[in-house]
Order: sequence, then structure tokens, then C-alpha cells
Amino acid sequence: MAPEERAFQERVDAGQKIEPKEWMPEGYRKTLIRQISQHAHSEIVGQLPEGNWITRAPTLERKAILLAKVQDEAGHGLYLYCAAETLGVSRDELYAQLHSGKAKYSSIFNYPTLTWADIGVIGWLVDGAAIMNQVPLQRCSYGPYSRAMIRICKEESFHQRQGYDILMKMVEGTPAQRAMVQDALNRWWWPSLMMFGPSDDASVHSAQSMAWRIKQNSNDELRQKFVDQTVPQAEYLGLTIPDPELKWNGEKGGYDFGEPDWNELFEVIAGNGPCNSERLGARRNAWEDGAWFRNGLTAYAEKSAARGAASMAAE
Amino acid sequence: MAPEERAFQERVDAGQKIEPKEWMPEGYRKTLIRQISQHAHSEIVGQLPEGNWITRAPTLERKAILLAKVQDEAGHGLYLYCAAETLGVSRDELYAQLHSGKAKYSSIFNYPTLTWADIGVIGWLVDGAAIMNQVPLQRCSYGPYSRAMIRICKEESFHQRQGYDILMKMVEGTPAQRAMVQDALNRWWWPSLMMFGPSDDASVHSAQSMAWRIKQNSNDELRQKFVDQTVPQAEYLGLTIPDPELKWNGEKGGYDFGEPDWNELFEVIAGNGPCNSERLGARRNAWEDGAWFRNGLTAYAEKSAARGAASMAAE
Amino acid sequence: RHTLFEFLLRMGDNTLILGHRLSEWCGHAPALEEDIALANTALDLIGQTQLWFGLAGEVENKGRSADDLAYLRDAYEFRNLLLAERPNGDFGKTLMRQFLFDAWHYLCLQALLGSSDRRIAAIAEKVSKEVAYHLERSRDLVIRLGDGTAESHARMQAGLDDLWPYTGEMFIEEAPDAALAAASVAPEPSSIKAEWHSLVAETLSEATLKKPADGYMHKGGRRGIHTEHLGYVLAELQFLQRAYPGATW
Amino acid sequence: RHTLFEFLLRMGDNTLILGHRLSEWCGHAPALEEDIALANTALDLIGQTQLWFGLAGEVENKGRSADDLAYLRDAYEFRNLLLAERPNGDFGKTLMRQFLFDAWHYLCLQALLGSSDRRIAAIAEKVSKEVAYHLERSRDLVIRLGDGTAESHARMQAGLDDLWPYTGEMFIEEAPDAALAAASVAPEPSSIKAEWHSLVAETLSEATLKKPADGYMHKGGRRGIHTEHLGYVLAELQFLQRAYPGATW
Repeated sequence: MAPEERAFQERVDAGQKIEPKEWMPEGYRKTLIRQISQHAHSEIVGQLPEGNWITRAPTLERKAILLAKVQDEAGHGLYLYCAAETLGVSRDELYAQLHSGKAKYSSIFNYPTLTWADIGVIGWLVDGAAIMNQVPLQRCSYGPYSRAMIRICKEESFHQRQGYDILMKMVEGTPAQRAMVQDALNRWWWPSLMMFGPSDDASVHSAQSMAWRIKQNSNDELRQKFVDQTVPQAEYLGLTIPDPELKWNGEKGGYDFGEPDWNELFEVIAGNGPCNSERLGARRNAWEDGAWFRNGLTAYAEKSAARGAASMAAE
Repeated sequence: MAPEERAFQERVDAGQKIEPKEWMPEGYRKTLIRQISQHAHSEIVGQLPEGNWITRAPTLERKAILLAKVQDEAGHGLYLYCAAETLGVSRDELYAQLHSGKAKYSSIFNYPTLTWADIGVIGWLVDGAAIMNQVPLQRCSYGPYSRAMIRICKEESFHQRQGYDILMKMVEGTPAQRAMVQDALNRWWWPSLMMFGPSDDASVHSAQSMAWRIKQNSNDELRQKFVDQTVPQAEYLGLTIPDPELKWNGEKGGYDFGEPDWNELFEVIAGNGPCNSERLGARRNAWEDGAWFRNGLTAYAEKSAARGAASMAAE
Repeated sequence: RHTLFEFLLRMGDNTLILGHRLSEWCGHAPALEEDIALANTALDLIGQTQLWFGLAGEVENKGRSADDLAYLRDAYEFRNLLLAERPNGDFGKTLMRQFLFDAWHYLCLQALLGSSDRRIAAIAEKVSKEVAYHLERSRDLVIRLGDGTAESHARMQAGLDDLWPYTGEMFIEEAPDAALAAASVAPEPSSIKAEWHSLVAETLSEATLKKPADGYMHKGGRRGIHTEHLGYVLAELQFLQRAYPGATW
Repeated sequence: RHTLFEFLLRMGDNTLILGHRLSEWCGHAPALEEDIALANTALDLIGQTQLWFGLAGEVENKGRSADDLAYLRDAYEFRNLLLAERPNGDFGKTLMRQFLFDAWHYLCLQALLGSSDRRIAAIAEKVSKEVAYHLERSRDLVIRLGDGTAESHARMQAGLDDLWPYTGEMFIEEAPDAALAAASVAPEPSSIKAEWHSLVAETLSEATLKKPADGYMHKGGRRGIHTEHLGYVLAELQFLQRAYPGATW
């Protein structure tokens, strides 16, 4: 290990933050860019499934809350792209990677939102799983990422409570509403568990990421924690987790649960999910259809700068 | 008057039909082309306001009836374009005139259909007025037009009954439904009266058209007949005609009624109606977006013909 | 009985939703003849919906009318193929969707002619002539446009590529299918797969179009798991019945 | 009282329907900053809707909540300007619609700050800061895009030309207006016309856009006579409340 790499690792081990201008191993930079941009893309694509219900939100209050939430997500995207930019990659480059299919986003957003209950379940499970993943990242070794995460986590936990609140209201409602909630849980449960990634034995990159403090817990660890936290909440809502193998294991102090269909996860990652082509298509169209808008603003900025320079010269 | 023109007029006066290959005055041909194509365009554009409610028809039966009606209208357009073609003008030329704004269509279709009651009222009043205009045209001097009209009138009177039936059901229904019907009548009454054209003193072309038996009754005559027929129907439905001047005139054996706002009619004809730009825009888009389709079929037909010729030659 | 009811819903939901999609074209088709043909096909499909739902209501025996079934169920209660709810896209895509569906619909009805349930056989008898005509028409247009200009070819191919992943669902066995097949009420979905493929392959070849590889296939429609599009279709379709509950029209 | 109720509906219907249109953009805007800004504007407008409808329900005094007014009225009961229900079109048209509306909205709220009805003045006070910001933003973008590239200029001009015939309605007197003005509750619509025109003219000139001639103007929104678009908006917006009557969410 080169001396600067050793010094770097020592600082990481001591829990110090690495800042943009400082030396870092190329692999660290690359891993961070990949992880942060994937996270940013997820926030952006994540607008779509929830946006699908804004115009149909059942009350003005719910509509306002959902608008605020989606706005927060776009804001998270913005922080994260900024954090990635500190590593020397532009937002436009990252978009290009997303649009070409080279960069990934969370597979969970390739599932459709079919009823209003899905909005509740996304808040509860998807944001819940996201928080579980993100809380340790607040202590991540890269300063800008860590600080973005602190801001994001605060808002996410707010979103999770709002999602749970939607479900509380619905399970107290009519039988049709309760059925919608159970149906939504049935559809989102396994995809949510898969948000933690493949099981540890199948996971790549993990050891090095842990050493760099980009990752702090194993996938299976976080998944277990998520299940343990979620099952009692489901019980409180009077819902059935769609997993016949689920049961309390007193010995380990947690739940045993079934194996997700990893095949499905790999298929969805490979582009074969219910909404992959629509989500990516929507983002591509938004980008392409908006080219004139971005070019217009750039042209105006250049004209203004030229006018400013001309009037300075004239003075 | 030239001898052939005199012979022509004598045949017309004797109630004989003029057929496509026969000699006719240029003005007769032109007037017919204008009138028939305007009528054809009206059928085509007329699909749009009613089509607006097909996807939202309140029962499967009503949806089927409305689909059948709109299909009939497109069919009427087809007969009429064919009748116009016998006068030496192609359908594509007529479309070009429509799309450029040179040819007109009935102004009534520049009003929006805002509730389901509008579908009933269009059947009752708009088809009713159309029939009133068209019945005499069954005896028109030009053979193909006259025959098209015979076919069309039969279907239109069916449509009118269906429209009236929609309203019957609605006025027997809830207060909201009754209110919708009255509201629709309020909006469509005056535009329907204007379907007969300006009052006789302001109407151009009329005298010559009458002599040629292209037109058989004056605008005001038909309007009066329409009012006399419609008022009792409105009463039967329990509706109020939105005309404070309307009252029975025993002396003339018909109703007196107020003057429509001719200014509005001329404005709408000039392009300034609620839906002019949307209706014409929809038709233009349909035509432009469909160019590839029509070109594809033509190319295939040419290829097939060439293949046929090649295989004939090879034999 | 519930199995039979589910089967009838599937049939009626397919025709209702596809009929809805077709009627969205009203007045916007690329040629007058197409406006007429589309309205005519939609009209047939809505008529068929009335037959299937009429029988479904009878079988269910809870007093639900055909209109109740059409207008008062939410998306998760619909059993149509996802293909039927795909957005229209351009006219080429609409025609391709129609052809892919018609081919299946026709073969399905042919099989239903021999249903052990006479009421089903009678409906199949009644509507199979209509559907044979739909197929004849959509097949012919697919061929002509596929083998037309470069642009018409490209559009038909794009429509085909886009819709192909929605065709696999036609042949998947769902829970009720085995029981229906055992009772000779309806064929197993997979039983018409080979014939469908050969009919489609032959047509595409004549159309000079490339049959896509069988990759990932969407599914779920017949279990009530739809795409995000169906909710919007129903919001529009059902508006009046939902907004004025109990009113007669 | 009915006059006052109608006035409050107008205000709330404008913000509800325009908020709906803006939220249709969610996730589809041309830049991330625009996604955020649009969601933010929509959020403000929905919040304002709650205030106006809350007061409207109070004034009506028949127990209708803000949600009842938003979700359980049909199109002919809506009192919004036709401008608010115009379809989004491209992003330039959406921005132009926003600017034309914001300019009116801002001036209207400024006048309402002096309403003799304290509750109205209080709402105006509360929301006019939000709306001042909307106007600042939409005005700025109209200028930058009008004076941007040839394409952005052309798009903004097309949006303007298309929407201009929907601006005349803002200043037309309808039945309730005289009474409202007489009681100093709300300004006569025509009273802000000159200021609106000068604000708009100045902005368009800076944007190098050509102000259209004042020709035919659409009207009817404030009397409940809408365009064909509103029915579709409501079918979507109201679906859940209509499909599950009486449910709480």
C-alpha cells in the first residue's frame, strides 16, 4: 500500500471525514460516484411511481403531503448530484449514464403503483428500507455524502410516518380500503426486502466498501433489522405479511423469513421489470423534450454576460 | 340563356334528376360542390363533439348506440364525398380545403359537449335541425346528392329519436340530471336555430339555388318549422326554451320567437367560436399524423400491382 | 361457479377495455375508412362485453347487471390482458395491438365453440364471425403497412417490438384454468399457443416484419395486477356512474 | 352570501385546477430544478385551495368541507378561469400559462388585501407572498426563454398566441361582481385590467415576444361553462372520492 493510501486508510479508520479536495484512491472515488449517482437517480426516477397518484390523491391534504414528498425527493436528488459533482463528475454526465442504461437506479421503482394504498406502502416499506440503508451512511467517510445523508434521513423518516399514516386511515376504513392495503403489501413486500441487495454471500464490492466506510453493514444484517422492525407494524395494522415462512425466532431475537426470489431481482435489474421501459422512457423523454428549454436558458445567460461585458467596456 | 342551359333548366323544372356525366352549368356544379363538401365536412368534424363522450358514456348500451351513431356519421361523410367526387373533385382536394380553412363546416360543431345531456340534445336539436334541412334535399335535382340524402335522412331520424330518448331518461331521473338537460338546452338552443343560416333577407345564393332545386325552402321557413316542431317536445320533457319572446301565435299557426344573435354566428363562422381551433386542429393533426399510413398503403398497392404484372409477364 | 364467473369477467374485461382504447381514436384516424372501421370494431367489442357480463352477472347470481360489472369495479377487480390496456400510441401500434389480440381472440373463440357450457358456446358462436372479420382486417393492414414504405415498416416494427412482451400472458395458466379445462368449459390457455404463434409468424413474415425473440413477458392482468394505465381508463370510463350513483341513463 | 360563496369558489377552483395541471408534470420537467419548482408551486396552490374552500364551506354553512367542494362537484359547478384548465402543452406553454395567470393572481390578491371581509383579506395576506414569488419566477423564465434561442423564442411565442384568447375572461364582469365590488369585498374584475396589461406588456417586451392583438376572447368559466378538458381533469382528480363514497383517507 502506498504511503498516501495508508494515510488515507488511517484517517478513515479514525472516523475522520474525507473532503473533496483531498487525496483519495481512485477506486474509492469510483465506488462513491457509482453509489451516490445510483442513489440520486433513484430519487429522480422515484418521483414517477408516486407522481402517478398526485392528480388522484383522495383529499386535498393528502395531495399536498404527496406533492411535498415528491418535491423533497427531487431535492434529495439535487443534494446527491451535488455530492457526486464534488468527485469530479457533472450532472449531465450522470444523466447520460442513466439514460443510456449504464447507470442503475433502485429496482423498486420499476414496480407500478396501482392503488392509493401503494402510496402508503411505499412510504412505509420503501422509505423504511431506504432509511435502514441510509442511516449508517450518515457516518460515511466521505464528507459531502455524509452531510447529504444527514439531511435526507431526517426528511425520509418524516415520509415514512406519512406513509404509515395513510395506511392507518385505510385499515380503519371500509373493507375495500383494508383489502387495498393488504393487496399493496402483498405486492411490495418482497421487492422491499430486495432493496437491501443480494444476500451477503452473493454480494460483490462489499468488503472493500466496508473498509472504506462507504458501507457499514452487510445486506443481510440490514434486511434482518428491517423485517424485525416492520413485522410488528404490520401486525398493528392488522395485515398479513405474505411469507408463510415468517416466524419469531426467540433464540436469535429476530424473525426468520423466507428467501426472496432473487431471480426476479436480477431480471428487474437487467431491465425486465413491469415498468423498466416506461420509467426510463419517461426520463429520457423528459430530458430530450426539455433540450430546447435548457439551451434557451444557456443562450440567455450567454447573451446577458455579453451584454454585461459590453456595458462594462462602454463605461 | 344558351340552349343547353335552357334544356337543363327545363329538366330541372320537370323534376328530373341530373346525373354526373350530363351537361350542367358551371355555377350549378360549383354550388353543389360547395354545399355537398360543406355537408361532408360537417359529418366528419361532427364526430369530434360526440366522440368526446364515447369513452364516458354512462352505460354499455348508450356507449354502443353512440359508437354506432358516430360510425354512421363517418359513413355519411363517405357517401357525400363520393357524391362530390362525381362532380370532378377528389376527396383529398376537399380535405385540403377543409384543413386550410377555405371550406367550412357547420358552425354548430364549434360548440363544446360539456355533459352527457349534450349528447342527447345534439341528437334531438342538432340532428333535428339537420333533418329539417335535409329532407327537402332528398328531392334535390342532382341525382347522386339526392340519393345520398335519402339514405342519410333515414339514419338521421333514427339518431334524433335516440337523442330524445337520452333526454327522456334523464328528465325522469334525479334533479341533477334534469338540471343537466336544461343547461344543455340553454347552451344549444340558439346555435341550433342558427343552423338554418341567416334570415332570408341576409342570405346570399338562395334564389339561384332554389331555381336549380338545390335548395327548396328558405332559411326562415325551415327555422319556423323547426321551432314549431321542437317546442311541444321541449314541453313534453318539462324543459324551458331559453327565449323569453317565445309564444304561440294562433294567427300564423306557429310560434313567434326571438332573433338569434347573428353576430355570434358570423363570429363562429369567422373562426371565433369556443372550439374552432381545437376541432380544425384535431382534423389537421389526424391528417398529418396519418400521412405515413396512407403512403404505406399506396406503396403496398403499387408493389402488389408491380408483382402482379411481373408474374403475368413471367407466365 | 366462482371460477366460471372469473372466466367470463376475463372475456368481458378484454373486450370492454380494448373497445375503450379503440374508441379513443374517434374522429382522429388517418383515413375516414379507418374511423369507420375502428368505430365498428369498438362497437362489436362493446356488444360482446354486454354478452359476457350479462352471463357473468347471471352466473354470479348476486343481482349485478352487465353495467354494474363494467362501471362499478376498480382496477384490481379487472381481469383483462395487459395488452388490451396498452395506450394507443400511433395508429400503427394500435393496429398491431389489434392484430395480436384478434389472433388470440379468434383462436380462443374457436375453442369456445365446443365449450361444455352451452351459454358460452352460444356467445362464441354469435361473436366469432365478428372477430373473424376483425382478424381478417387487422392482419391485412399489418401486412400492407409492414410491406409498405420504409416509414410504415419501421412504425409497425416498433409497435410490434413494444407490444411483444405483452403477448406471453395470453398463454399462462392461472389458478382457475385447470378446473375450467377439466370441465371442458374453456381451453387451457397454453393449448392455443402454437396455433397463435404460427398464425402470427406467417403474417409477420408476409409483412416483412421481424418476429421478436421471446424474452421477458409481462403478466398479472388476469390476476388483477395491471399496469398504471388501467386506473386512468376506468376513471374516465366510470365517471358518470361513479359521480351519480344509482341514476338511470 | 351566495355571491360571496361563488367568489370563494372561483378563487379555489382556479388554484385547484391549475395546481392539478402543474402536478401532471411531476417527474417529467426539463430540469430537476423545474421539477422542484413546479411541485412547489402546485403545493402552494393546493394549500390556497384549502383556505378558499374552507372559507367557502363556512360561508355556505351547509356542512360542506373543503374536500367536498373539491371532490364532489361536477364540471358545470366549477368557476375557474378557462385559462387554468388549458392542457399543459410543452413546457413553454405551461410556463406562459403560469405567467399570464400569476400576473392576474398577484394583482387580484393585492386588491383583496383591502377586502372589507377580514377573512378574505387574511387569506390574501397569507398567500400573496407565495404568489409574488410565483410571478417573479414565471416572469423571469418567460423573459429568459423568450430572449433565448430561436427555438425557445418560437415556442414561447406559440404558447402565448395560443393562450392569449383565454386572458380576456379575467376582466369580464359577471353577475356577482357588481355586488361584491359595491360591498368592497372584491375588486371589479375590470379594475386590474390596465395594470395586468402593462405588467404583461413590459415583460413580453423584455422577452422580445410579440403581444397578440386583442381579438376573440373565450369566456364562460366563471359561469360554469367550461372547455371539454375540465371533465377529464375532474374524472381523474375525483376518482377515489367518487368510487368510494364516504370513505375517509
